[in-house]
Amino acid sequence: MLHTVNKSPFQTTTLQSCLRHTRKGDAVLLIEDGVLGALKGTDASGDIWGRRVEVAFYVLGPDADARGITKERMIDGINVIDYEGFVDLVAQHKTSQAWL
Amino acid sequence: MLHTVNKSPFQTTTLQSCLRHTRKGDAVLLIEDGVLGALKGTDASGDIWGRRVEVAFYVLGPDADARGITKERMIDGINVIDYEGFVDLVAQHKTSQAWL
Amino acid sequence: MKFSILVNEGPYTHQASDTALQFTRAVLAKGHEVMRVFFYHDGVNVGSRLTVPPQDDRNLQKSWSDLAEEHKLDLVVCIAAAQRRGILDEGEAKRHGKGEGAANLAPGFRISGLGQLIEMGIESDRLVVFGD
Amino acid sequence: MKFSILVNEGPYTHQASDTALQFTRAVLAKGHEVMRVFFYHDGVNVGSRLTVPPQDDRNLQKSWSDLAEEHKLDLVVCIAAAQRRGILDEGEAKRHGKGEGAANLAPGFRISGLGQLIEMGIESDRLVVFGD
Amino acid sequence: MSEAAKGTGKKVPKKFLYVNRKAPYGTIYALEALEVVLIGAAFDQDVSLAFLDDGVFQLANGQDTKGIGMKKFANTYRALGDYGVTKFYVEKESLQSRGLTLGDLQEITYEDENDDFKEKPSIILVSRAELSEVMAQQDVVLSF
Amino acid sequence: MSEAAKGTGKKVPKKFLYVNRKAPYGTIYALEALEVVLIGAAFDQDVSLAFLDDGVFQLANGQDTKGIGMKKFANTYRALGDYGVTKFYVEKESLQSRGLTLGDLQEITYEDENDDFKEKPSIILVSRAELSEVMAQQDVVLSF
Repeated sequence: MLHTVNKSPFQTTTLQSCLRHTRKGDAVLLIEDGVLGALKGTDASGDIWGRRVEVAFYVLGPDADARGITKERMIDGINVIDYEGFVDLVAQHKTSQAWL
Repeated sequence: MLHTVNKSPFQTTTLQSCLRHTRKGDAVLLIEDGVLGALKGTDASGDIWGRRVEVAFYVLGPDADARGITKERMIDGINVIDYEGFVDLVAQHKTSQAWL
Repeated sequence: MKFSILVNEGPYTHQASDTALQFTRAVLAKGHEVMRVFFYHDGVNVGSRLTVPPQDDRNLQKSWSDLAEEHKLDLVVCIAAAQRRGILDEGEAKRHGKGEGAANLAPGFRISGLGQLIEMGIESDRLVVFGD
Repeated sequence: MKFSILVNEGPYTHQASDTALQFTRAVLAKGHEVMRVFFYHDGVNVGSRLTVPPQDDRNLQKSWSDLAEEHKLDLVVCIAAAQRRGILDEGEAKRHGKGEGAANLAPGFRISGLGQLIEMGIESDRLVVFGD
Repeated sequence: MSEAAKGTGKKVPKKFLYVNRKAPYGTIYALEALEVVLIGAAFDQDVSLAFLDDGVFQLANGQDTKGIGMKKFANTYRALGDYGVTKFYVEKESLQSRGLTLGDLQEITYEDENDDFKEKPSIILVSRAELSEVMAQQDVVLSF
Repeated sequence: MSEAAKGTGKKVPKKFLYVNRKAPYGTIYALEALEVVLIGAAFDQDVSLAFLDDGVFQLANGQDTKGIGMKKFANTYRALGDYGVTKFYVEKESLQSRGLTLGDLQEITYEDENDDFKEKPSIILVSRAELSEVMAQQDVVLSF
């Protein structure tokens, strides 16, 4: 399953709820304001760090760029992809679930 | 100062942020989905309970009714008002701040 | 007391324009003055005359238009926000070449600039914001 | 692979319709098929031909209409959601007595029922949702 | 599954999940999601509903919307059984966080045509782990 | 204050606070709030901006919006000094929660016409308690 999250983890509980419903082998893609969740050293970063072994994490690069979030400032191990990479991720997983 | 909060405390951090910026003598009015914050015995109710001495809490009754939240299920000491009571609250405070 | 109201969200999707309507009615019922209601962001969509809500549902545009007529309310839709979202009065529709009859601003609303919002802040005793 | 896309928010206010547009372009660039794009909730507002965004900003309606023309995309606006929000094609505008020229549905979009959304789920290999 | 369907030329129903995570009335998502479920019921797919996070408030007892001037649509959930929509997965942890129990929700039932039309509960109380498992089994997940 | 103004027939400027709590680009609120600030600057009121919660990201350095096809408006904050908007209250706790420091924000300055047009910083780093105090002093609070 591919999960997409488009909300800031500082503003809403959406990322948290998503992560609690991920299973081993799932992928989580952060898009739009959701990319704020990729920042390391924040009040929210522990949630992603805690799931990094079981779940693969991706960030939509154009959204990270827009918000001034460079790769170096992201939690280690998060993969940065572009829109075509997003399409590939969707293709690779039978189902996508948008956490809105 | 009158603060209004229209978001669920389970979904967003808006109520929390509002409460951290309230000062002694302020009033907080919960409206729309914000009325969910009035429920007692929830993961969020401690925040309001912790501020009840310094801050006066109000709930917009019609919004609570719509969501099936009766007075008995609310945190003790929260006042239930109607739209005219909302107007009075605004009139009583020099400034209103909507936490959106 | 002189009240002003800012509505930041469109009809039906968010409750903001419902709450603002009930609040405005209560302000009037209490004998206060309503200087102006300003519609910003998606709030401009409240002023579309083309909405056709289900028959068993409320009609927000009509409720606002009726209230405005009854109480001589000044309902102002922000021009910049309205252009972005496709709410145009006759002058705007013509200016942008949208064709005869294309104007969709509802009766009782007028389109104007953000200065009208600042004025509300300056001249009202109370300004109340409804949004998301 | 056959993709379908659901857009739940209106233009400019939320990024959803931007992201959906970029995603749809990428789907096509990768050689996949796009069965349909369905606009629901405030997403129906993407299909308004009356929007006039600032000249230095993107034009989302036009971008979608252009993409639809270039790739023969099926852009469907939900009829129930559209009526609530004042997006009407010619038939709807006439049926509801909105006057000559009032239809505001943009080129390349058509109005239809929610069954079209369910069909997307049934017949596509992948359905991706963009919203708020 | 779609591969199998292609092979036989016969369409196997897909598993559709409607995810409800938002409270009613403050926004329209709950109502318009319900409208999709109603239309979708006519398509003979394998439909489930999930209620988690604030979505559990959609099923709350005692809603009275007269004061806010909006239409109450909570009763419509009870009619879904007649359209073959009978699986309402409600997450236990979401109820607990909100101080709710099953008793705070409407009773929703359906008549089981495979069991002498006995009246059975539509609401299935599940743990978060169980709900994640339900989500993982779907072909199509619609969230609003 | 408005009483005093009435008494003298002269209008005393009101204290306007624009509250920014949302991140840019994901929603339009930050941009359209900025448009109000720009127009408001012409009215000779006493204007302050507050940046707290995700609003601090509006001022973040290094924004590049080419990839998302949206207009970058971060530079406009730097122009506000020329319009007399010189008080940007940024909340320390909001930065800290997000792993940010003042160095991660754009430099925003104004020329102080009361002090020989010296260039001074517009950003005022405040604690949550100090920001609450600023909020309490306002006549009009606009949030979007």
